[in-house]
Amino acid sequence: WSLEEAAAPYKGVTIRSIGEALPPLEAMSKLAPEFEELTGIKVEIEMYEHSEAVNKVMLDLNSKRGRYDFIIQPHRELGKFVTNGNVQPVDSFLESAELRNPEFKPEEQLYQGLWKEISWYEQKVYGFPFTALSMYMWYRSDLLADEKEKEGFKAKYGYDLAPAANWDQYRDIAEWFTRPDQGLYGTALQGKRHEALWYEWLNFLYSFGGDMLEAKSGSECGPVIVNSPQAIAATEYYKSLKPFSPPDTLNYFWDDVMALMQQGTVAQLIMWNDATYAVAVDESVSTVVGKMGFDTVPEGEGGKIAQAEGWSYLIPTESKNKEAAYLFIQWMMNYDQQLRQHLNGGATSRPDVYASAEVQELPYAKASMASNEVAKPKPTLPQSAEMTDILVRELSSFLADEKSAKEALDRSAQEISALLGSCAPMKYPVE
Amino acid sequence: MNRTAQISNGRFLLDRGASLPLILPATILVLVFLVGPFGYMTYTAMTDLSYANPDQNGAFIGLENFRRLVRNDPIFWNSFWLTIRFVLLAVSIEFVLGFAIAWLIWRFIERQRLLTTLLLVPMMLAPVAVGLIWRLLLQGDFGMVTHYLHKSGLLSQSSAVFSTPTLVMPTIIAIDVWQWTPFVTLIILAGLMSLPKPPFEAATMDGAGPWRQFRDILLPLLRPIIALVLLLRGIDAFKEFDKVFILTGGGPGTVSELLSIYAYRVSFKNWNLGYGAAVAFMVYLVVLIMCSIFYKAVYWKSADTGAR
Amino acid sequence: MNRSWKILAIGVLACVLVIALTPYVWILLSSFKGRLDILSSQPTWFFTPTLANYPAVFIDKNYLPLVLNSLIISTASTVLSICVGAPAAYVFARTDFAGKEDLFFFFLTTRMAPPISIAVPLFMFFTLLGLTDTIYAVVIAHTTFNLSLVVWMMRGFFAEIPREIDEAAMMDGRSRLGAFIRVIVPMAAPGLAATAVLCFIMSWNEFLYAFILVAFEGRPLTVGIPGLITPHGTLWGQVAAVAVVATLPILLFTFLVQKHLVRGLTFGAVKG
Amino acid sequence: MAVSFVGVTKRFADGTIALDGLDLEFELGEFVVLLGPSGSGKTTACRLLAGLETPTEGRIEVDGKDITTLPPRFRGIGMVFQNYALYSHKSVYENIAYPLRIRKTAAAELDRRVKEVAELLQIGSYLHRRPGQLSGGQAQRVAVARALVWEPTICLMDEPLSNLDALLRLHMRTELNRLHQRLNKTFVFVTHDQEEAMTLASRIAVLKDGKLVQFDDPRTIYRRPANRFVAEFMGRPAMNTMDGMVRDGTFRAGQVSCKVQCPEGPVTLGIRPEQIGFGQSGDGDHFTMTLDVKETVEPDALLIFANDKGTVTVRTQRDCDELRPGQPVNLHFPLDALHYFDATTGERLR
Amino acid sequence: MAVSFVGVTKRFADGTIALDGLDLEFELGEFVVLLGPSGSGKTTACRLLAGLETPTEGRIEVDGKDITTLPPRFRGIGMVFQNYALYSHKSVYENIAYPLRIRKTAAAELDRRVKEVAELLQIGSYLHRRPGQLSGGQAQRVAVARALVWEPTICLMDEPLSNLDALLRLHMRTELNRLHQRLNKTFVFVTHDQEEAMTLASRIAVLKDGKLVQFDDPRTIYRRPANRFVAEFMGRPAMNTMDGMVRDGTFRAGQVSCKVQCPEGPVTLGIRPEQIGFGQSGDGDHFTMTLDVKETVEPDALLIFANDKGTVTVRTQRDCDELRPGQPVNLHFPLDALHYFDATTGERLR
Ligand SMILES: Nc1ncnc2c1ncn2[C@@H]1O[C@H](COP(=O)(O)OP(=O)(O)OP(=O)(O)O)[C@@H](O)[C@H]1O
Ligand SMILES: Nc1ncnc2c1ncn2[C@@H]1O[C@H](COP(=O)(O)OP(=O)(O)OP(=O)(O)O)[C@@H](O)[C@H]1O
Ligand SMILES: [Mg+2]
Ligand SMILES: [Mg+2]
Repeated sequence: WSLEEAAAPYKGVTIRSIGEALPPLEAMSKLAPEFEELTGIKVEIEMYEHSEAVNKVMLDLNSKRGRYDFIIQPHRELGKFVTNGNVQPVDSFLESAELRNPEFKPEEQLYQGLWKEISWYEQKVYGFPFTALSMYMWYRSDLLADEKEKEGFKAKYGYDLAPAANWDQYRDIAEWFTRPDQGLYGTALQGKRHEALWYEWLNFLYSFGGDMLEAKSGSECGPVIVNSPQAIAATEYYKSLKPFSPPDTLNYFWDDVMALMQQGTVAQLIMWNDATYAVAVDESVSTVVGKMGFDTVPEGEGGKIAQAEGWSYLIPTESKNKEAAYLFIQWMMNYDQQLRQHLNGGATSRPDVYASAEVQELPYAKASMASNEVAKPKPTLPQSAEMTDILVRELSSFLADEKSAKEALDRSAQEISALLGSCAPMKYPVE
Repeated sequence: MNRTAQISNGRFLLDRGASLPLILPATILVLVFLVGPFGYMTYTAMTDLSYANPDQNGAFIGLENFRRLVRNDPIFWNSFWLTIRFVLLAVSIEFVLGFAIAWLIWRFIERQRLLTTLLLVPMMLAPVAVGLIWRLLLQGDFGMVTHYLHKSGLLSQSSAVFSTPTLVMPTIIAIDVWQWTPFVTLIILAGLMSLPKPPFEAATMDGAGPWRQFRDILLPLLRPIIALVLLLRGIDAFKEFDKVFILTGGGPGTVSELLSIYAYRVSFKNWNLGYGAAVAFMVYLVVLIMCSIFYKAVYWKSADTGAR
Repeated sequence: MNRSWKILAIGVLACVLVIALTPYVWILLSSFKGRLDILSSQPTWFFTPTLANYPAVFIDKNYLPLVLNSLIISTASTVLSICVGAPAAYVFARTDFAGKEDLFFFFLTTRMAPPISIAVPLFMFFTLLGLTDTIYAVVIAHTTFNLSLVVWMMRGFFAEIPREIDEAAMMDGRSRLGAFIRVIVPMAAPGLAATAVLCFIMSWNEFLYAFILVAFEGRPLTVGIPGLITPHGTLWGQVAAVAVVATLPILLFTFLVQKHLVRGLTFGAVKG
Repeated sequence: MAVSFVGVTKRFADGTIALDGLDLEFELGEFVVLLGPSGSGKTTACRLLAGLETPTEGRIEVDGKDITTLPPRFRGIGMVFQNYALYSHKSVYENIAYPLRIRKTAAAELDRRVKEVAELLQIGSYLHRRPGQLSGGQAQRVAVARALVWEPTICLMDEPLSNLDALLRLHMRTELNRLHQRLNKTFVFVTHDQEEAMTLASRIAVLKDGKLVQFDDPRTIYRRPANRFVAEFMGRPAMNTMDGMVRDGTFRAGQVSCKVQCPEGPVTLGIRPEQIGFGQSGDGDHFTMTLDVKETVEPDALLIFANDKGTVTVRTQRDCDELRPGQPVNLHFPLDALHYFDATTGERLR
Repeated sequence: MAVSFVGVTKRFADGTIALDGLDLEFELGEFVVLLGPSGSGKTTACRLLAGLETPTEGRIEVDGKDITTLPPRFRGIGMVFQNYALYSHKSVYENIAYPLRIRKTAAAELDRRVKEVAELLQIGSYLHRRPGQLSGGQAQRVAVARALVWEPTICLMDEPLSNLDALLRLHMRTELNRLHQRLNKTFVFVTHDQEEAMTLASRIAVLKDGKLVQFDDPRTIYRRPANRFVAEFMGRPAMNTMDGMVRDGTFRAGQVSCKVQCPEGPVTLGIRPEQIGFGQSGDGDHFTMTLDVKETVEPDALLIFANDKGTVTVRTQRDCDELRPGQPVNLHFPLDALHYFDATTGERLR
């Protein structure tokens, strides 16, 4: 098998793709000409902002125009695509002798948990992870290692200052470093009414042993447990960090906390793995290069756990060049391409890429790998976007002191249950 | 207005044959490209179409969506009243300020070409950019405006505009005023400049002071223009979206969830197209009713007597 | 007395100008700042300027064609909406037929539906016509939603011109259309200028239709701007650079067209 | 070769009837003057002929061809508007040149003709100005120039000289007359000035309330007015009319008594102020009235005599300096100067 | 109690000098008529007095108080605009009532006065209409009504009657005169109609090129014009003027020869057309000219005699039906009807 041979029938075709304008996609568009040279298949990549990319795809798929030959979409959208029959399972390609590169073995080469979470739906495989994202803890290693701080901290809290291993420590550290007069805050919550809030909150929820639905995989429906006692505890804990976050915290999403971190105003927070590069490595935008440490999210009653998210390569059913698209995706999943993409700010799903020497040099490699191991799925049902919307709204209300945590989560549970219908009764009924 | 204009009122310059080809392209364009889709939207509002829910594939359900909207959707009503307040406040402030600025320019500035152009700058920025700019300016930690607000003591050091629920809407209104006052200024200025001189001279001779001239001559002559500005601004304010979406996303909580944001969430986030269409239709209906009342009250009177 | 009023007026206008421009000036400054300067907690008015943002967005991200796209779309739709809308406005200003006011009001109602809900049906419709992903689709869409503006504004300005002027032109040998184009339109220049400015700005700044209807290659600047808001941080410097560049053509256009607006002053009404 | 209004009625949107079944026919090449009180429909008639308005009823024909619905530009008609309607954004020169430009006249020819007509109307020195910078009379002449410059077959002029001073008016009158003769085009002219009407018109059409009252040459209009309205309307000051009774060949109304030649019974007697004689000498047919007001309108004097039945106005060129109000004066109505009208319908008798 | 223009010059932005050092003074309570050729600055003078325009040089005083920069509304002056300037958005009633409304006149009083003045101007039946629905003459009367209704101290009327027919004009003239007497306010009246000027004016100011040429009562203006310009300007048709030589008490110019009483040398002789006699009988002082054109302007006839040195116009009420162009006629210039002007400056001699 060789790529040239496999691609011969598709020489000269142009395949078109769409994704979010992010470094890994930019990296991909730089790699594409190599592929064209090898195969004669031209790849055009459209780069849009996150929601633009999602909406464009929704419109294209639902109008059945077939403009895109493969798409790169966040995995939470998958349910919609699959149930509407918009995307193509890739097992036929994996079984095809002409197309399948025998050296490409996803069932061995990828983080299985992540792959299943990101690209599978109801036991069927629809693609491969474009990025495998997870969140972990960022902290200022220089502050935590500072002798004077250590002394003071020990005197006050009675134990040694170190990266937080559990949530109590996390809060203590946050409190300790909150010094508005010095322009320093213990943490930064992403409290804006925005998906970021939900993503961040999920880390607390999972870690406290809660979940939204009682289900084993993202594509499964199950009883609503979003208002479980664990969830309420997680939510209340989450808000208890608000005093240690800067005053504008209700207006933050990932953008702002990134900026705060880069400016060195925050001691620790929970943040995305693929954003790390811009804080820890890129000196043109960050003042804290070399002063950062990374670790998994602190442990709670639910154990050490991370919420996983990812963008996935998918092939629309209306695509006219599915095979060529598959060949390109397969090529992109190769070690070399993955490595280059990862070094340019991507987040690969291949452990062997993480293991490479270049990647290991990055200060956050270990934390990333650790998080990827414990990534937990979340609903990818067709209605999951609306579930998110409901939760974001209610959580935002709670943060703005309009409601108590219980009220907010009860209301969310009710709405989600109504949304999902009979498959999702409320496990903790509201009177 | 000079008499030339007066005597001709009621005389029809164009008969139907000549009018038709002039008015037809516009009408067709609107009918095909707006009324068509609008009709489709109206139909969608009576279906359960949703791209997100595999069970809802566009079955006709009559007025069910509307029933749910009116009876059973507190968020809609919250957004509704919020939007009404927003429109009334923003548009009236914009109108008063814009009118005053236009009047000052008209009255006192001879060489106003550059000045007017510069005044229009806020309007020239895309709403998306306006949202981003103000987000940067009002950011709690490194926003330039926030910094000076803190420094001047107008805002307590430990708070930020968009994290203080009570400040969110006033700020959004202020930004809207900043952005759209130039629009009012531009149109009113154009109106002022094409005002005829004779009636003002006549009023001067009749003994009317500046204020009476303003009230009795200028305002009535400008009435169609004023109505135009208020209508256009009112309608556009009703649809205000980009800025608020970028600035607050409707939050904190639902403090700034305008109708358009709500509609966006329903249609574009949740892909609940049927219900979203119903929301949109309600928005349309409300705007339509408000405009009709306003139009009948203000515009028709002057348009019909055709004094202009 | 008069003088002091004038000075007061100029003072007030100066304040207004400062308020109107400060954010823009800040953006202008920011477009020459590095990320660290932009995000520094003390507003920096003086800093070492960097030119990096402009090439970063216009060359590296290849946003330059977007400016051109914006220009093409806005110009085409402005021209088209004036060409289609002004004659209709003229009819409204000059004729009376049953249901005229209703039809007139109808034009305004087309503006009332939230674009968010019209957008999807419109997209489907254009797909049917095979027009999606072409520039025609947006131009048509922008023209349609600007029509109400043109029709409404221009009716007022046309009505202000005495009918005798049309009639005189017709007696001089113009057809109705000729009278309209050759005599009335030039006389309505101030209004036309203001209308064109508004149409242009509206179209230039429009986001949703442009986003939905145009292909990636044809997308205008507005559609490009959100691309600078990434989960890895908003690229403020590049946003600022785009905002600055995006305003320049409109600024220029407005300034040029303003000439006609100003002309309104010197001409005065028809002597009669 | 005739222009005719056939039963033309014009009703405006608000119900005002501006023309009411107008029947009027004149030859091409004539100089027709429309005369009538304010609001009698003169302007409306012109606008209908020009095609700027369509009649509610009736039709308009030129040369037997129905042109009721023909667009104005195909009618070859020029028009001077009562309120000028100059193009405010064009210079005087361009205003005048405009009809020629439309007709694609060669540049040199155009320039020549514009300058020629401007000279004729004495506005040659304002050609570069804008209409806003002209005085009333100057603007009016520009409007006339614009209508004349392209020598239309029919030229409608709606009070084109009303803002000119007497001298200029006289001059313009002569020029118009000359032009009319030279071009041999049809002129339709609206005026309030009877002298203008008299000197210019080949025929005068008198309108009243949208109806044609009389259409005749000036002399007939003046000397044999068709009814009391025309009689009173024409002439400055107006003709004296008195309602009275004729018995035994003598007319009596209050102090007035004079010999007449008309049937017995109630009659309205008319006599022009300038034809009343002073009967101071011992002629049989005179009577005495008391002078009420004396007005001097150089070179004439107007003597107004009050009477229980109305007033009698006398116009004379005699030196009346010695006459004082309150003084009795002998008056004499020459038999051949008398007009008789039906007392009820106002129609002329005989 | 006087209104005075002191050396008032008005130069417009484009350099046109509309008024050129105008000095004019009249008493409050006078009825002043401004007369002059088109473009002589009449409208400009009114606008300056009204305060709508500020003089480039000079000042305007009322009662010795300099009002040059006083805003119009404090001047107590009303004005009828040459182009009416009605409020198109108000009904006729409201147009007229507006000055009263500003002065917060009580409703009943206001209504009474509006109706009264409307009746006076015969527009009572249009009160509910919009200005756009009026004919030219009707609109003009509304403009007059609006200026009169609040009885300003000075009322400026810029050709207020130009669009009215003769009958109405006569009527309005009488009413204005009566009003002026009753109210005892100052009227400043611009007109082109000499008859109007003659009957209305207490004094006439004749303007030419922005300068005052003569300011006198009508009779003097007519009978003793200050110079050749006034002489020719006043009178319809214009005064005959001939440049010639006086020698031995006899004036000669071409065929014309007549006895005069003036110094020897070059002289311009003037005589009004109506004062020329027919000297068919054997009187010594007559000469023969050939009839060129005969015009009938009922009730008069105009006889124009051509001459190698110009034309002589004769106006007569005599029946001239038998006269034919080309016929020689004996003319006679009565001695007391002659005017003499300096041949170069045009100033009146004696
Ligand atoms: N647009 C209109 N709507 C209603 N009535 C009108 C309109 N235009 C004119 N009229 C009326 O029609 C009648 C005739 O008007 P027209 O202008 O023909 O009069 P006119 O003879 O020209 O008078 P004038 O000498 O005053 O100009 C008048 O009574 C006038 O009020
Ligand atoms: N705005 C202006 N700019 C320049 N010149 C002007 C302006 N207004 C008037 N004039 C000129 O000033 C002179 C006097 O004008 P004015 O209007 O006073 O004349 P008038 O005596 O009223 O004439 P008419 O009898 O024709 O109305 C004219 O030559 C006119 O062309
Ligand atoms: Mg008329
Ligand atoms: Mg004038």
